Amino acid sequence: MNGIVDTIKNVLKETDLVLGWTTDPVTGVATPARFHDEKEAEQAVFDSTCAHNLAVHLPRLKDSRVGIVAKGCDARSVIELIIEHEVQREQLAVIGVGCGSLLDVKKIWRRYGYGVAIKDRDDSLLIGGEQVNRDEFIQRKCHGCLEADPDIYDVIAGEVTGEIPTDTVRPHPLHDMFVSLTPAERRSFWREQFSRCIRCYACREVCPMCFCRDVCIMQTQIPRWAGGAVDAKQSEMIQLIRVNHLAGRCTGCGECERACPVGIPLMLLLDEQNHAIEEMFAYGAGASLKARPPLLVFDVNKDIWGKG
Amino acid sequence: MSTIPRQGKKALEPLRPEKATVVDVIRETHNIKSLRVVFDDEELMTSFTFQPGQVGQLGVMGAGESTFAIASPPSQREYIQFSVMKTGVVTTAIHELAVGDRVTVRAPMGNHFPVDRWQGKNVLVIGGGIGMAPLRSLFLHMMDHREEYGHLQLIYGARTPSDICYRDDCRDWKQCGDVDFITTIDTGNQDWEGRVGLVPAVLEEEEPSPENNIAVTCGPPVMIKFVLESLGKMGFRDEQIYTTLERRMKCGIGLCGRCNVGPRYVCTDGPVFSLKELGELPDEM
Amino acid sequence: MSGGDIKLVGFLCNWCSYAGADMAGTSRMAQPAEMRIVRLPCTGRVNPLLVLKAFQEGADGVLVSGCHPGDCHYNEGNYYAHRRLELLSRMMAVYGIEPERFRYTWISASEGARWAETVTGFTETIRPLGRLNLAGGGARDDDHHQGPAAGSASPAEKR
Amino acid sequence: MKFIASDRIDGLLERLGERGPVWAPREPEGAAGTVLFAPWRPGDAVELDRFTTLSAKKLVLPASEKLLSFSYSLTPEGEALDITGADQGRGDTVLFGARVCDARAFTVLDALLALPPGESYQDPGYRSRRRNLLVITLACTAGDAACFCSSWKEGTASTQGSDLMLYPAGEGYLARSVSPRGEELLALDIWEDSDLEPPELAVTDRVPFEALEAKLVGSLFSDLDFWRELTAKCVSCGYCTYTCPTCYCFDMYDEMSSSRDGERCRSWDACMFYLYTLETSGHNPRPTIAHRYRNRIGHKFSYYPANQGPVLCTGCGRCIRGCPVGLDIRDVLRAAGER
Repeated sequence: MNGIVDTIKNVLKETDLVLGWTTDPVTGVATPARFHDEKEAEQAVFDSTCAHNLAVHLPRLKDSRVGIVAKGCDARSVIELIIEHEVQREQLAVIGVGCGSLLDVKKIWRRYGYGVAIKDRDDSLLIGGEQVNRDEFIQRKCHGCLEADPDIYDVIAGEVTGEIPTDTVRPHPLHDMFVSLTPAERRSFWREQFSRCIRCYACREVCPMCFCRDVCIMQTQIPRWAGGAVDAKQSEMIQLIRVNHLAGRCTGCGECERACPVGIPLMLLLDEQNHAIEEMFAYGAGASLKARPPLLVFDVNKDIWGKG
Repeated sequence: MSTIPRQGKKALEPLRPEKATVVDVIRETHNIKSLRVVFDDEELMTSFTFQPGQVGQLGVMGAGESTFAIASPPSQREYIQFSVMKTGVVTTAIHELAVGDRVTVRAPMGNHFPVDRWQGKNVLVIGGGIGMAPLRSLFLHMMDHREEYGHLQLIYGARTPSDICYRDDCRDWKQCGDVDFITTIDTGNQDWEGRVGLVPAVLEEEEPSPENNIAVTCGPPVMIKFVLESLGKMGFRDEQIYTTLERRMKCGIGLCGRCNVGPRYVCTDGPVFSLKELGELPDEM
Repeated sequence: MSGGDIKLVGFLCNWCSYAGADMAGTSRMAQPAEMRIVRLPCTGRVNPLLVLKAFQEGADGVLVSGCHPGDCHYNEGNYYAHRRLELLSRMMAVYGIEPERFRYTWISASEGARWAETVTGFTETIRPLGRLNLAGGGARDDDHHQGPAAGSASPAEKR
Repeated sequence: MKFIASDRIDGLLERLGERGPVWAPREPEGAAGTVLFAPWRPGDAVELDRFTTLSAKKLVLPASEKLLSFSYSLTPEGEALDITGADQGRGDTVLFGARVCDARAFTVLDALLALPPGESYQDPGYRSRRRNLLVITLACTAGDAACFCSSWKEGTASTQGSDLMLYPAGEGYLARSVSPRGEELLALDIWEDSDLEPPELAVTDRVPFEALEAKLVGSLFSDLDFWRELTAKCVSCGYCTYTCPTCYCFDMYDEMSSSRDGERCRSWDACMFYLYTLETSGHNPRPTIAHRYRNRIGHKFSYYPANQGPVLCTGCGRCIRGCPVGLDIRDVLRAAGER
């Protein structure tokens, strides 16, 4: 994309490093990279395989002036991290990029094999030389994308699109099936899903809002919320911990589900919670720098849900 | 120095501990207790042998087990003593134990001080805080075989007088006249009769000769660091200096993976290393 | 208790509902015996995970009860709790727990009768739902408890 | 050679099922296309074309395992403690559709975990499961961009760790036994004779690592900046260790099932976690991701080969395929080689 290299070079004049992407020579898709000088910045790219939410690295870079390339969805995480005082606005240079829509590279790899040639040009997507229906391989979050262009930025690389790129919000692929289940069936559903969990914590580690990091209570001895076993029960506890701690924080970036090696539909849980929070508090995480997280405040007059 | 595998009928079930019973609990300081335990299996207790510096896994079923130096000397056949500082889940459970309570032990494990190679030499023992535990075993062992060693000197430091462990032993060592025993504390009070000052400073005041001497040190990392510096200044060579390493351990048999320093496992290749051996390992302390 | 009996957990604020429950007891009001009560300093202390952990460990229903809005001993604890508990109750069905199994109420120290009514009503709601048996089997003493290792085994490992 | 047509694989699996549980690569429902080794039952579809996300190591090293059970009781003499070891007796388990890298991983682990009794390292659980595991391996005629098993001399032609080899040919698979137990399997009446030629096997990426054993404890170890740079994008999850067929480290812990009874268990643990080496004092010898990744690579390519012989890696590429941040171990090995 035009401008990304030059923009990063410019931003590097005022920052210690810039978080962006470069192309992995083996697979031809984007991989996260850090640029410290102009020479490194030559390698920067932005394309439809730049799925990673780079905001996850910000809390570990508290002592640096950091430039970060952010899509609209990533910018929401940046905003939420600022609200949570995990990073200071002043230490950041946000390089906004207008995003068309992202490919679900993992889905492509799982179907066609790791490293298969992907050519994404305009409206045509070639996988291994074969023309496929691009719509089928777009990340779900890009359907009905909330912010094609970032809400928070210091500079813009390339052009912002100014429009939402694709049609309407699509529910999780398992959503329709899930909502048709009775509570007891849902219990079996989750038991089955969580039985695949290997407790690698990739869901947590790629989540920009899981900033407790090394001291997360999923693993601590004191307190000991989850037992040591790798089984459905403990994995359920782990996800209950995540979901509850992300209430009002989750921006719906979908990184947890993207990272999950065994394909557990984590966003089914988070989508529902985000939806409930929006309904109850008219709040969407990462929408505004001025917002207060809804579970850290209350409103005596409005908080009447009629129970009790 | 290679590890001495656990002997006996449980040798093929290395993660299965022996049952043991607490026979004595000694409150050493506000956060350190010594526990004396006896294997329930009498035959095992009779045949149990180890060398000073070896460790054992003392555990409370339900809380877990942790690695501790054996603080009693090999000549003590009545019980095995561990000294435990209260810091985490397991040590808290251990601190709650009373005489008659049931514990588990996997011992002995790891290597040991090469005491047979030290025969005829002077030995300088420098300990700090809970680091005295393996050194107590060593020192009592050398006292048991007093004629095999030359001059024995022990410098033992603690933060305050009330942080001194092994008071009975200290009194014995002071009175026996056969060894040079110095206690020192960081900050003294009116009743304190020993020295005042940090261990490395006291060591430098004493200025022991490196001639035919072996130095053994164990204690808090910062103390060890400066003691090693001081020993170096006084002319001790790396192969004359021994210390013991501490790492987080789980299995104690070189399998679970966490206690390695480069290719060496502290649980099986250690915990005792000469400074020369440490120098050959990658620096990951 | 027969095998089909249910277990309920109540997280009660020390300053109001706990005293209310106490009053119901000392006044010898009839109330069901399935509820185990955990006394907390305030409903603001009720981490939603406490509720979910209770369900995981074998509770079939959880009731949280605190001070009426405006009456919090710490002025605002129950307002924060209100938001969390309401969100939690909306999420119950997503976790696969019948929403009826979780309830939060406001009961003061003087409302012993109201407590008795509430706990009776709650118990009667849960009884027909029966045991919950959340993921992993909801360990209980009277279960054929699968230990942690057994629970972790995949079906073939168990065979 | 013996031959079996693709459409008779189900029949073969059924016959194998007579010996014990059969594990085969399958795509679970609702798992977003993940392929895993899972228990096979008649009627289940087997996925032999795509690689599995997770290795087959849980068949010899379960993700969690009971080691002991214990129970306290009160007796007239005081408190009594009962400890019972886990039952190590078990029958055969059949692993069907492993790849060469999966099968070879078992022999790599054997070098540490299946030493003969009397040696200092012992893992009875592993040994008994390993002894009872039948491995039927599918040779690869194609790798993907993550495979690098050709870094080892035999590459895709290795038969180490397998009992029976299957080679894609025609509309099915040629079979060759590589162990006495494999020979037993070939005696089943389900095979046909065939004069098809075995296929040409894949050649995958080659990564030189022989020189690393010394460097990783020497110059590279002290070069923490090197590790910082290479792991800058790592987020310290356990994906690579848990999908690795040769990572074996574990955690031990006690679980109480009542106030008096409980179990001592072990579960997989990962050296990439901060808590893995955190000491109670608060000291952590591997405090940053760079320290931990250095240990991971050091263990695989230096410490393990120095102590046990084989390199603790088989080039299966799993840690590369699904890494959430696209960290490629080959880049690290190559950079280390050039440093």
